[in-house]
Amino acid sequence: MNLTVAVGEVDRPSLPSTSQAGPAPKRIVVAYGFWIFLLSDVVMFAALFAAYAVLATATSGGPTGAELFDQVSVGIETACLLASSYTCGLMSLAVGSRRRGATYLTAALTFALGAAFLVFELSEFTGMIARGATPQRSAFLSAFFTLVGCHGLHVSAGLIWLSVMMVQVAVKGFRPTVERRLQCLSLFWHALDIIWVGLFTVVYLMGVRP
Amino acid sequence: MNVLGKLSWDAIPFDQPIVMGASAVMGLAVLVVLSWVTLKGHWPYLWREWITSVDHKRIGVMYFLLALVMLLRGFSDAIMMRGQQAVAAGGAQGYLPPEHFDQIFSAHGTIMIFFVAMPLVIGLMNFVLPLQLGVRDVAFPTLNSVSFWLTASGVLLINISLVVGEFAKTGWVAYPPLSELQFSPGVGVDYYLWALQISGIGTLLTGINFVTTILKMRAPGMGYMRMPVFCWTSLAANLLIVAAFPVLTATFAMLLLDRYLGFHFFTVGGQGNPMMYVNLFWVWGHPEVYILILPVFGVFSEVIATFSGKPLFGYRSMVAATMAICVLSFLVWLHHFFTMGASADVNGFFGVMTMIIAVPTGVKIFNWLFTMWGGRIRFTVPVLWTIGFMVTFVIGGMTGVLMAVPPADFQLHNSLFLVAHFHNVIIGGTVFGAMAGYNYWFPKAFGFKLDERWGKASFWCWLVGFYIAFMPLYALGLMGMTRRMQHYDDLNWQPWLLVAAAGAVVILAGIVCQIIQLIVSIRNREQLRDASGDPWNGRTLEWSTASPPPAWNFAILPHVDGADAYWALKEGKPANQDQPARPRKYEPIEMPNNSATGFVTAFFAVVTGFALIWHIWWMVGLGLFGAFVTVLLFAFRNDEETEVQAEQIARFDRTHQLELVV
Amino acid sequence: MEIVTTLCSRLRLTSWVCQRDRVSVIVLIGASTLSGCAEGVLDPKGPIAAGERQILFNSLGIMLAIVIPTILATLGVAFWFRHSNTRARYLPGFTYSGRLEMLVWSIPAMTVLLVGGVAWIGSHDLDPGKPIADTIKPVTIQVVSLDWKWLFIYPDQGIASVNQLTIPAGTPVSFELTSSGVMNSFFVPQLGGQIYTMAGMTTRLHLLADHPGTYRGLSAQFSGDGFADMRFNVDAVPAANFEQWLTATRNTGQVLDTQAYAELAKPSIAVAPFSYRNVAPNLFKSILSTRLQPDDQSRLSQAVEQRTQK
Amino acid sequence: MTEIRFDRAPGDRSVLPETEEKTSAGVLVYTIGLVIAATLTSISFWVANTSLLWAPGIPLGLAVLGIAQMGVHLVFFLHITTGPDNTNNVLALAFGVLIVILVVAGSLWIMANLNNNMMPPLELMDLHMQR
Ligand code: HEA
Ligand code: HEA
Ligand code: CUA
Ligand SMILES: [Cu+2]
Repeated sequence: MNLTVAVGEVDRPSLPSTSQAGPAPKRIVVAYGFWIFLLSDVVMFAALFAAYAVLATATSGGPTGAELFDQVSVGIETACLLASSYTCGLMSLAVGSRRRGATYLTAALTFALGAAFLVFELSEFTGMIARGATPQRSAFLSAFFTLVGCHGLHVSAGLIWLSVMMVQVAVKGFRPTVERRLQCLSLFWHALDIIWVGLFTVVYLMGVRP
Repeated sequence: MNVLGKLSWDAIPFDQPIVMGASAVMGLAVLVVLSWVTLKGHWPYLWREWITSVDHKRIGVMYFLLALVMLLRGFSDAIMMRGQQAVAAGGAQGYLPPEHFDQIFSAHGTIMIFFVAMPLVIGLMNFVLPLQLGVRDVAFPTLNSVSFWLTASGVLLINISLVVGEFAKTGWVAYPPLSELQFSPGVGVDYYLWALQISGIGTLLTGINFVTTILKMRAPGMGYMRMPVFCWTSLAANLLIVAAFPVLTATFAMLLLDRYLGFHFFTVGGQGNPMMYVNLFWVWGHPEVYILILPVFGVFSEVIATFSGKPLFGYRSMVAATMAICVLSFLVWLHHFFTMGASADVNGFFGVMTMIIAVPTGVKIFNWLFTMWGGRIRFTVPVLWTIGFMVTFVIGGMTGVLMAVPPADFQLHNSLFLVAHFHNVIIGGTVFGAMAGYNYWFPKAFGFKLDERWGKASFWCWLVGFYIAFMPLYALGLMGMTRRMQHYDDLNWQPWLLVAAAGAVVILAGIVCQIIQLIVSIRNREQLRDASGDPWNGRTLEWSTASPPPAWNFAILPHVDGADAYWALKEGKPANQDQPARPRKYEPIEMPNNSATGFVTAFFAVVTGFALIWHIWWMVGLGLFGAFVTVLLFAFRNDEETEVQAEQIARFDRTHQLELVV
Repeated sequence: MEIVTTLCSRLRLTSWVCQRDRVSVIVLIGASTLSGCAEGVLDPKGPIAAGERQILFNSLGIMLAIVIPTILATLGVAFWFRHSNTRARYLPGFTYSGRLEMLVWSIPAMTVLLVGGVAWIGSHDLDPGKPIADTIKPVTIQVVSLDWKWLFIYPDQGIASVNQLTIPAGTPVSFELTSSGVMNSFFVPQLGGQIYTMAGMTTRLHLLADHPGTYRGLSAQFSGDGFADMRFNVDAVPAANFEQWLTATRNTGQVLDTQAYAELAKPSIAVAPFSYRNVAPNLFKSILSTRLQPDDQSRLSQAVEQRTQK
Repeated sequence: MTEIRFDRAPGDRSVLPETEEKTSAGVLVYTIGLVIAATLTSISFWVANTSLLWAPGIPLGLAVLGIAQMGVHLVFFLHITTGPDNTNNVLALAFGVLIVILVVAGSLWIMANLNNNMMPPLELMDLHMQR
């Protein structure tokens, strides 16, 4: 489903196939490289997911997921992240049309939503730890904190990156390097959202079922 | 709280003469080199041309050098083990106490896999890929330098462990619970983990870089089915890096959390599950062995076609086989733990999947055979390595398949038969391939060939030495001798182990020949000089440019019309070399600037790693902060590229009249 | 020369060339340069080990049938098509042949089909968890790998021994195995394949010694400093002698209760074999439960101390 | 050879970002994506907490919903299409997904099998668990 048909119907056979076109422009090379990085990151999460799934019942007599997880706070976290993905998309549109003001605004929104997500996640963690559900308590909790925490770390990294990029936009303007980095950043942010979908489905929603 | 964390004078093993002696020798060597460089005033040159270089050719050479340095370490470990097992029979304890012996085999395995074999293949790919693809550099040159320096950081950490503290005593696989804090309270496992985490990031970045390079940066006209086979096998290997290394990173991260923060992933208590580590380790581990072998499959393909004087037989089959191995390698990992107690169905399934890999591998062997058929084979040094490989590797592969039969593996697992198998495929495959590639591409890198006589001598010593050193291990395995034995009581084993030790000495002779070959070749470089840029009558694009190639590789990007582009061109226009080159239009080329980012990042990586190992928390903070600032500075620098003037390019081209107009 | 002769006599090369089975004979001759003395899998003393050897040699035979020709062809082709051989025809255009491609894929595929079949059937037939079909009721033995010795508990007889395993010859033995801490691998090459021992988990293995004799047992999975000394002898004795041994054991030694076990579990190297006259019931189960306990910090630090002190 | 065409960069909405400045069309795409994703998320949360559905089927249902939502994100936020200029991106993605499936499914299968074969029986666990 291609909603935005970009280039009009070109007579394809007259063009050399894309695989023979020679070295691709920098923009494509950079984005593609980052794409590959994201895939590797997803594989890393896959390993953590596998570990979590194996250890999900290894509670060692400690609290279980059903006892710990709070659907409301997860719902809010999810909403924040989803909305931030949307504002991030708007940001790349703003960058595409070189509108500084819109870029700053959408970036700020994205940052705020991401930060809100982190605040909720942290308060969830501290709440659990206060109840004795520390990562040291059982293999299940180790796996839980690592998997969810790793996603949280990625989000934090994304926030730092976002701030740096806004400084770069301010200092350097929309030059090709900056645009390429912004493009990668938005890829990163959307990918984090996709991972979160897996996370709340597997950890929180499946995890509360007895 | 101690400012230096766990670090104190006790960490330095003054009481162990062997360790202290070895480190003293190493320290001395380093000191001599450093002061020589300083006295001769080579620092500016080194800094400008090598340390901060982002040129893929330079980085490739540095990877190779790194591997050679680590070879010395890995080989002295091997000799020590061979010596120990040759004498520690019956009641004898040998000269290495268990604490020391255990560190040696762990360090040997770790170093050989991560810091010899990996840098060898990555170095080759670095040097060759852009040249074969007909482009000016890899996709991300600065990142490439970061990758290299992170690998070097891992190397540095692992060597520091020799003097300060200890190395892991867990084997190169570091299975928990043995590698957990409870059973390995020392810093050894931490050295292992941090060295591999840091270099692992470097390797992952290399994988990303090369995948992007191969898929997005090819000379105009070079469609996928026109890429040289080395590029295909490298693509497969790097896809494996990208897909497998993150799993290792995650697994080690979990073990680190267990060790540092008391988590319970793999511990005995808290319902941790060590089997999960074993499982995940081999999810990475099996693809890893194909990361080591696939690139050299490419080397052999290039060598055999070139020296047979014909194109590779069954190109499409080769590509299909390569990609098949790439995917299948993710379906077999359980064969490393058939004896952990899975049911017959699971064992059977993974056994059969493992064997299926023998099919594409066999296809490769047969295609090389048919490439030689009808050829005019010149028995140069690379060809000798290739034939040595074909003969040796099929034996190693066969014993691999034998262990893929679960009931047979119940007997052979963790025996010296297994040790023989993997040295058989790694030495007979990866190392032989690296040697073939080294002899094959050396003239491209330095403009003169390597001496043939010493090269052949080295080959024969290696080949014979290999068989003497490792065939006895097959026998010992069948006799029930297991691996990692510091001593043993069965005197029947000793003769075989003596033979094996002798074999290692013959290999040593091979290495010595190799070093002599290098020295002799440098001495006689004027006689060995190759001015044509194409000493072997090659087929692929790297032979169409000067040796050594200019920083920009190709003044004008070649245009490719089919597979074996350069060969076809030479066939088509035999007189070309005599004709004055067609007037060429030169355009300025954008080249990436040198960058200290890699070196500086690596510096902070070492600081952070060392601080983490010794629990020096303030230093951890400092290191991380430094690395972060480095990245920021890099992000904000303004001049990323410089233009090489058309005039300069033209001047170079005029002095090296050889680039055929492709 | 002297070395060679001594070697040969040491290896008793002849002793195993006279095997029943044809395939093995061929393979053995091929492998005779590789393998020697009759100790490990080459000299099985029970049906499991014998089955494993047979599978090993059959698979090897199947593969050698293709690997040896491949090696010879490699050398032959390389030699014949050498540059200096003017009689060899130069065929630079010989780069593809559909028929050969077909052959090249199907030869290894057929081989793998065969060996794969062997592997699949073999792993079911010789599954370590599968009881040995026999009319005699098996003896159950519980195995615990400790730092760095082996504890063998005979739950039905109520005795235990360390670094010494005595079993009745001709009776199947059903092992239940676990570990007190790190992984090990229980391995008696002449009786059959190995199986890992892991804390908090039970693995299973079934072995049978056909004839009385003493066989080497060891750990095949590296477990730390004392690993090389984790050896034990397996004495397979006639059934009558086994009863005698039981009686004798019941009359000597200590009682293995929780306290004695804690003492035994402390790391030690090269422990001479000894036995316990009585074993606390459910000891094996309580050893198994370590995994379920949340880590007790004091227990942990104690273990660390012991490991470092050693 | 007049014009050279390249693959599209991952995340790009078109090959030539400069020529296509229809921001409104872009906003529309993101908005549609947001609406669908939000709907799917809500359904997931509902499914997990309702008692109207057949319980054993719920994990499966959640998995399907999750996968669907990932697809929606890929299409609407990351602009992955089946167009010929996207082949390389999709191939890379497919390889990644394949590996993820192999690793996760393989590990779960292996670990379930191992655990099955050698975990102590349940009564024992109860015996020693300090509840
Ligand atoms: C790349 C992998 C590699 C290589 C090359 C080697 C090479 C050698 N290994 Fe290695 N070995 C391992 C990987 C490797 N090993 C691993 C993974 C283990 C398991 C560790 C564990 O138990 O945890 C092991 C274990 C191991 C043991 C322990 C066996 C036991 O457990 O009881 C022994 C015993 O002697 C041994 C011996 C040797 C010897 C004699 C060589 C030498 O014959 C070979 C000498 C090789 C070199 C010196 C390096 C190669 C040289 C080059 C690449 C030169 C390139 C030069 C130019 C181009 C100029 N090895
Ligand atoms: C370069 C590295 C490399 C390569 C290429 C291979 C290749 C193979 N390996 Fe090996 N392996 C290792 C490195 C490697 N291995 C290491 C390091 C370990 C041990 C790690 C440790 O425990 O420390 C190991 C361990 C190992 C085990 C685990 C044993 C155990 O722990 O008990 C097994 C079991 O199946 C195995 C099998 C195979 C197979 C089937 C292949 C196949 O890919 C081989 C295919 C090739 C051929 C078969 C030959 C050519 C084919 C023909 C001529 C066609 C016709 C032939 C037939 C159809 C049979 N390997
Ligand atoms: Cu091993 Cu459960
Ligand atoms: Cu493997």
